[in-house]
Amino acid sequence: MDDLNLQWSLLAPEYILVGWAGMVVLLDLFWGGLRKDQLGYVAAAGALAATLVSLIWINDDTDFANLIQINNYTTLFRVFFGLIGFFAILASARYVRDRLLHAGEYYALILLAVVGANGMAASGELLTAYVSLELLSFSLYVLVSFAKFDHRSNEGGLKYMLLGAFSSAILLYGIGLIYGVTGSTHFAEIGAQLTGDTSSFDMALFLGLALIIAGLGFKVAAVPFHMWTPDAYEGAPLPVTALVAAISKAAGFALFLKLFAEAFLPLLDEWRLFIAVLAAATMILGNLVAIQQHNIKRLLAYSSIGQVGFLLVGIAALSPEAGSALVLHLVGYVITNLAAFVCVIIFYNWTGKEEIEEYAGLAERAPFVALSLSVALFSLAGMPLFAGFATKFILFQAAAQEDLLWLAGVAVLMSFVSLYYYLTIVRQMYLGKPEEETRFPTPWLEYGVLATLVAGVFLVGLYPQPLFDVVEQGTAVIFSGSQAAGAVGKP
Amino acid sequence: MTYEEGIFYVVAVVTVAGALGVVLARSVVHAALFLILALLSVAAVFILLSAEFLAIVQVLIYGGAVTILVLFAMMLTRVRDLPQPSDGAQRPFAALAAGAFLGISVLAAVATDWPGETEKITVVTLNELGEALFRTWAIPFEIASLVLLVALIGGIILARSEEGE
Amino acid sequence: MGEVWLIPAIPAAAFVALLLFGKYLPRRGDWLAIGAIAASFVIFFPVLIDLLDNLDQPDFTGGGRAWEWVSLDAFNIQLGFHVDQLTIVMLAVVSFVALMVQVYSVAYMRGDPRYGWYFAMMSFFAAAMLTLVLADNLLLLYVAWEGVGFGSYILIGFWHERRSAAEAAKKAFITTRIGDVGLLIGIILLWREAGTFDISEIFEFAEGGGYSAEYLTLAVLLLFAGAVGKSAQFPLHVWLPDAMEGPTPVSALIHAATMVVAGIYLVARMLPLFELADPVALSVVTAIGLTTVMMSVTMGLTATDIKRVIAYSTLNSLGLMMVALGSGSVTAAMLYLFAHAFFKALLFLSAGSIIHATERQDLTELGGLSSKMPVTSVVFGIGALSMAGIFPLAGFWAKDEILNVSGDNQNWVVYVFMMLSVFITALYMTRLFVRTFTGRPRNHHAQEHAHDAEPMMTVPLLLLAALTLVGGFVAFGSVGEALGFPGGFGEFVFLEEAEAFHFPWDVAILSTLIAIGGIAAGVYFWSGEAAPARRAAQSLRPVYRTLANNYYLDDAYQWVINHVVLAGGAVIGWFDRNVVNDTAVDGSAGLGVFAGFGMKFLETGKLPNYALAISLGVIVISIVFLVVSV
Amino acid sequence: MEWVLFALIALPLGTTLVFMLIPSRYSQLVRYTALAAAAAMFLMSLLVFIRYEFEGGSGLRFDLQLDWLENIAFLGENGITLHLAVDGIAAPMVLLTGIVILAGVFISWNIDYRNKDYFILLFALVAGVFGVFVSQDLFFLFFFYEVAVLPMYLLIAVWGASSNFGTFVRTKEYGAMKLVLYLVAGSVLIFIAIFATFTEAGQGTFDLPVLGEATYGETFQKTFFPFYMIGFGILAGLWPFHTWSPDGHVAAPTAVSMLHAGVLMKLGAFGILRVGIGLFPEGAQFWSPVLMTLGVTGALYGAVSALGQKDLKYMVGYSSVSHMGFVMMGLASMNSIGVTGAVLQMFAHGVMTALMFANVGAVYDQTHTRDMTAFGGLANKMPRHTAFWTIAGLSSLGLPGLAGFIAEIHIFVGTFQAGYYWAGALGILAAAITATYILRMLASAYFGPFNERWASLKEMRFREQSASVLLIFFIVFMGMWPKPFIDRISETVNNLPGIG
Amino acid sequence: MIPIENFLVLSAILFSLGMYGVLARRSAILIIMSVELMLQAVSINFIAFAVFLYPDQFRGLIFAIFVITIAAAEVGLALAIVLRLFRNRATANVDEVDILKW
Repeated sequence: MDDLNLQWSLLAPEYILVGWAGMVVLLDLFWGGLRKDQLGYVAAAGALAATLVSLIWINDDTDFANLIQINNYTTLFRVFFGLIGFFAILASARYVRDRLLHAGEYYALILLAVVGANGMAASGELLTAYVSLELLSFSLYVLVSFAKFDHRSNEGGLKYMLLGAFSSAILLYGIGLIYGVTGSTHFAEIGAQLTGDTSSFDMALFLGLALIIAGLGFKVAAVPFHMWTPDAYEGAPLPVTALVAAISKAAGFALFLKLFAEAFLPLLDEWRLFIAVLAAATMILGNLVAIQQHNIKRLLAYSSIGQVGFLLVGIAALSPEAGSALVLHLVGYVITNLAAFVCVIIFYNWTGKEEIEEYAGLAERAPFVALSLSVALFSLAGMPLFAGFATKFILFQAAAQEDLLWLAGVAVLMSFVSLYYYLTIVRQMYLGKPEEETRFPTPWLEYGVLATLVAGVFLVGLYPQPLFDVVEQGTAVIFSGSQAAGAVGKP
Repeated sequence: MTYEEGIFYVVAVVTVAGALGVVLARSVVHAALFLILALLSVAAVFILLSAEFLAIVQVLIYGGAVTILVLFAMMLTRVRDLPQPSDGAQRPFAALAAGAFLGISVLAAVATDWPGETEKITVVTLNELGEALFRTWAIPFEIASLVLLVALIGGIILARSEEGE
Repeated sequence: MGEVWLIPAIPAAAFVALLLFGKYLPRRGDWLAIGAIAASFVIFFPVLIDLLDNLDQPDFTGGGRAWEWVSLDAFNIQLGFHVDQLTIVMLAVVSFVALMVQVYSVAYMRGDPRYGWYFAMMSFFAAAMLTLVLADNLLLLYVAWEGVGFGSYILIGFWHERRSAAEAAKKAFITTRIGDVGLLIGIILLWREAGTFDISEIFEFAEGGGYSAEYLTLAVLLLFAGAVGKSAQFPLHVWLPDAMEGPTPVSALIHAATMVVAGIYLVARMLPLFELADPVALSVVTAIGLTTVMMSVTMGLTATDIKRVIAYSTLNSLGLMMVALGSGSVTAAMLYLFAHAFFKALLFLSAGSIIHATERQDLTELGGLSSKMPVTSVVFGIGALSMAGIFPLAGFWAKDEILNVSGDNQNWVVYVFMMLSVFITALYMTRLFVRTFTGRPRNHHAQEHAHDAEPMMTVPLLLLAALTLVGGFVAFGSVGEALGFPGGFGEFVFLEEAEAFHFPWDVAILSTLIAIGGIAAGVYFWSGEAAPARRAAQSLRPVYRTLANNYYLDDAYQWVINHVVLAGGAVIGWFDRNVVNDTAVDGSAGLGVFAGFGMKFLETGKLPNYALAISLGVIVISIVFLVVSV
Repeated sequence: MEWVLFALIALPLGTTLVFMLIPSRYSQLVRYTALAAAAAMFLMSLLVFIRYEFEGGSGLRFDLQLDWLENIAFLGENGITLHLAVDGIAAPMVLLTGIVILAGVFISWNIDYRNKDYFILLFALVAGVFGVFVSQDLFFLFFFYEVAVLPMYLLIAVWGASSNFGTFVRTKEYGAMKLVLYLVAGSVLIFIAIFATFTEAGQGTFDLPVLGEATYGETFQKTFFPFYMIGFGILAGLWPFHTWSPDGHVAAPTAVSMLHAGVLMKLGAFGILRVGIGLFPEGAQFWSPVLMTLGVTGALYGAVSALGQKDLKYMVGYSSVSHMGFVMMGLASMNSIGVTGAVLQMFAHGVMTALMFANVGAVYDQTHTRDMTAFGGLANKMPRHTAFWTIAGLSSLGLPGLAGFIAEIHIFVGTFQAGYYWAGALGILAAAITATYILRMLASAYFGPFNERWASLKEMRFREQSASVLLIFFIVFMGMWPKPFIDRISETVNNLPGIG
Repeated sequence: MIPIENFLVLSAILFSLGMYGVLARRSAILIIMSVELMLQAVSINFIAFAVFLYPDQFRGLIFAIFVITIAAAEVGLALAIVLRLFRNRATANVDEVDILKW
């Protein structure tokens, strides 16, 4: 266990984030003159800096003490999470200034959440992964209940926190069993252990696998482990909802994909069906219940559950193709979702309302926001010109390639269902009569953020090749090992 | 049956008893006390597993910090005034689920033939442990510290009362 | 003379020209239309001569010529023209009558707001009819056929402000269209086996035994359905009496020369196929024809609208022709058609001048016009007598011919009915004449200004009257040779073998006597105050009412339309909206929504339930895992 | 010349951007921009139609291939390319689209409420339509297919009209929602079938010509042809999946109805032909009796329902169902005559139904009712309008010399040749019923004594007339000289697999 | 010596009891305690595996240390949230907090 690579500089982005977090807190403490939204811009700069720094390791492939792997996969997600943090912070600035206390801590927690997410994507080992996961979760627990005096925020936080603890206990128990049967916590080693004959310790192995699926399923909100999602989303302060929707899912799937690709791929044929069924159940429930929602946050929560179902399709059809398709869809989805949430945030900043009826006539009062929201929603529904269509198409095709045509069918059917409730929002905005005719004031910063995201939606929708190239290079590395073991996908 | 086994069974019974107390006691305070019992006996189990260091950690962190914290919380939330019973409506389902899970996990524990030595314990010295902890496992260690930091911040922000409250 | 195609082309060109520039031309371009049809009439002669020169060549097509219109492997439509004896007769009739009618119209339609449009459509109608006659393949024939239908639709509904006119036009088009369904199916059936639409090729194919008997029978009967529609045979005859809503010259054109005889022409043209088909085909033709005859003559007895009576007489004639064809004699049919064209046009046009003069057309308001309109009365009389089949008018010879053939080729029942029809025809034609021209005027101020029409209208009348007088003689071989024909009509137009004109005196005398009897009876019944007629009507009230209501056929059809067709449409519409859409479509959508409604209550908001869900998930997954995988 | 197809898609999309730049208060400027763009599109489509060269059998004309996504995951060389080309089937469809959009812009002239947004959506829709017709890549065909469907929602829901028929009410929201959802539901099936096709072909590309070369198991074809048949069929108004269409028409603004019935429904039939029959000939053979049955049923059913309607738009809507039924018959005949007829019918029906809707709109704008029984003798006030109506009607009832006849005769002949005597006969009967409801409508609404209630009625506006004349020109042109169409279509059809 | 199964069974029992507690208890604080029990079970597992099966790398022990640490943090944070809840709503009973549902 000697000659470990302890080159700390590999962790520069994380150090930057942590340091920046501390700085923000201190700024908040000692520089009273600094406006709370300006504080946000400082924090955003931190996220951006970390993102840029992490670009250093493009096409690098090394590891830190066998725990943290710095390769394209990591870099991809470092950049991804960094940008998520960046946009989330920018989107929150005005909201935090007007509605929340403790701005410094708020931003610091977002930055720390990004650190946790990076850890989840980077770690090649269960302990590190678990700890990072807890770092992310803790930050989110706090952020969700950040509106101290808002009962709903409080309740959401409580449910999220307690269930989170419960599920991480389950996850740990599973990890324990896996450790028990394989004697290792490194993904690669576990994978190697499982390639052989496992019949002697199947019992513990599959119980452990089931528990791990449950634990990760909770983090990414798969049915039936999803129930915290709507409440947490609805309770949380809006920007936090956006953050949770984006980063916890993204990080969850980063880990999910890496773990299953590197460690559990040999057992693919055993667990594929379970994931497939989970995926189906998730997308069905998420989309059908979403029809019934009248609160836009809750609706987006359920729609995100539905999206998790689609993403799980990628896990079920696990193969290098499906992996890259999954990440591609993940990126597209997160961009779109952020765009949608930014619209909701802007509207909330104006009116403090979040019921769908209250969006009536938005097209009159703020055409740009209405248009962007429509774009985002149609993209979520998987309509062409927008990100959703291309990414979904490729993801589901990947599933079909793996003999999961039925699952792809369910997925398509459900994204058709989703179109219905997205259209109801569009109807409100374009057909509803606004209570007053006046235009809303223009928040340039948010509009800038929104424009960028919408541009991203169109870019992914109209020319995904570059992004797809990057993604594929990113995901290639996590399959390299198992390809050596010759256990990729089906024969 | 060897005396070690005897000790084990005693400890195990105490542990389970404590656990039962935690989940069954009508009064929250009793539950808390049972928890302490359970935690201490788990520490004993650790010793039986010849992981003394962990036993110490266990006693310090749990027996000390956690339970104190819990008791403080109970005082602050005046849970004594809470209406009894402290059990929810879905108790039977809970029993069912827990029972089922118990069955599965015990089955898994017993039916699996664990690779390697299942009878003999090899003692791990404290220095090896420290060595590994601060060298090999430095990263999780650091991240864990961040976790604690986050918990700290969260605790402060959420627990402390703002002006006007 | 290879320019046959010019004959339809010129009126067609005139139509286009009138349509585009009509309103800028002097006199709205009526001269253009008349000039065009006149040109066609002129071109007819060289074509005729050409044909006569080449009668001996079997494969002579009269300088026909063909352009490819639509072509797709087996399926191609030629713009091809073909001339033979049959065609020539039709050409003569159509172009001449059309010319007469248009000349007549100049005066009749003067001052009409849509004067130019009228002549445009007249040209179109003529062009379509001429194309129909000349077409050398069935599909072109169908095209022209539909064109004729469209022309009639526009012309009958020419005064579309009149509800009755609009309805009549609609009725005419739809009724004929129903027949056309059969026609088109028949054509396609013939094509499917033969792989061509060319009529002569189809004949060859059929003679080669290409079609099975049943198949051919079905096909020709379907063709016949088309003829039934166009030629207003029972049961599709109902449109024709109403078609009187059009301007009278239009009625003349439609009934005398063109539209209605198209059906006859079609059957005559395709008669070889009928012969080859199962004999039942021809029997059907005869039966339909005879039915039409009997219905029309009886209805003619009671109709009071002068034009309606003539319309019934047309039905009567058409029926006769069908019987002739049913008896397998093209000669008789075409001879009658030839003669009929003249005296029927004559009747209509003179009726037109009566209406023009009195602005009345109901027998109950007319009467005693002979003094005021001598010329008209005379020519009308000639026409009526010809229709009644009195020696030596054209009608006589033609009808005689038909009686002969039906006597030879049909059983006695048919023959008896034919004779009966002769009697009744004479009867109601007499009635018509008597009520219109003799006796005392029943409506004076209607007749104050009544007088013979201006020359522009009378000249055509006189010409037609002359032809009616002499037209029948073409049956004589000598006459034919004098005119340069190989012989009489029968040796010129025939199906298998030329039949020289033979004149069985018995038939002639018998029919003549019967006709005269009819006339006498008519005079007895309707002269003066027509007391006997009224008494007869009294005593036979139910019969009378049945006839007056056209055997209640229109009412029956109307009932069917209202209570079956339209009701069916409404029902289907309702079904589509309430069952297919609101139940099936919206229902399935509702299912999804409802499922969502049910599922959302899983989200109870109670944390323990959530935890329970998680645990159950864990347990289920692990159990299944352990069961399946271990 | 390759650029022209790309331009056909890029121009409308680019125009939408231009619209976005124009401040919405310059509504007149918006209109003229739209007109210019539409005219350009029309000319380009005309160019495509005329400059269609005849050498090279089934070869594609104006072939243009732009890489989009390749050498990635399961996608090989040219995995997904923006592959644009027309063949003899697509060329008339492109022309049709050009015609209808130009006419549509004329008709849309008097839209005042947010006409900028209106034109943005309209042009996005048209871009999608062009895209479908010229795409030679399965992915993009489907891509544009959805692009063409989506704008419908707002177009109908915002600019449409709700109508109350006493016994029942059809709100524009309902019509719009049903239309979009129904069509997207159809595309669900297509989606699935596409996945299956790609996997089965295993060529690593969505390029249609390549997929056409691939071999598919017979059972596979039999399994998945229905997916395409019904999926596309829904958009083609295939009975019994047609109910979105009449309600959609009733709710939609005039120009949208024109595009919708004139062009959009053709996408469905086109899809069945291009994708379904083109890829799965054996499957098509197997299912053709079903398709034939549905087609005939639709033709009769639509005609009879039209007979029962009082509302002009419902009547035209159902007549569209009926005529698309003919198209299905033609496709189901699976021989060159019938299929050619189907394509001809697509063109003919597109033009004449657009004309019908234009006329309905013209009278609705003035009278604000579409109840034919409320009119009477309108011919006196609007002679030209009446003439246009009559021509459209006569064409749809298959009067020789007008477009409808050419198409229908091909279809009937093809049907008979394929041996479906009963179907052919019923089809011809349906055509006769068409005559009935058309003439009934004309008689009750336009002829007969004038109903004084409409004394204030005026002749159609000049723009509406020019739109109608444009459409009529093509109706007559095709009716009189169908050769250019038949040559182009049959050349391609004869080279389709499984077309005997 | 004591076979490993004994420890595993013990941890299984503890874990199941913890699970029961989480599902059955109303008071948030009791739920937290139950979670702690589950985590105890986890640590027992880890340690047992480490010392019995894989003593050479004893990752289990490390894992157990982290589990305990994080568990402690968890308790702290959770209690803070409960406290906040009590301040806002004067209850710590989880089945009384259900404004967020459906």
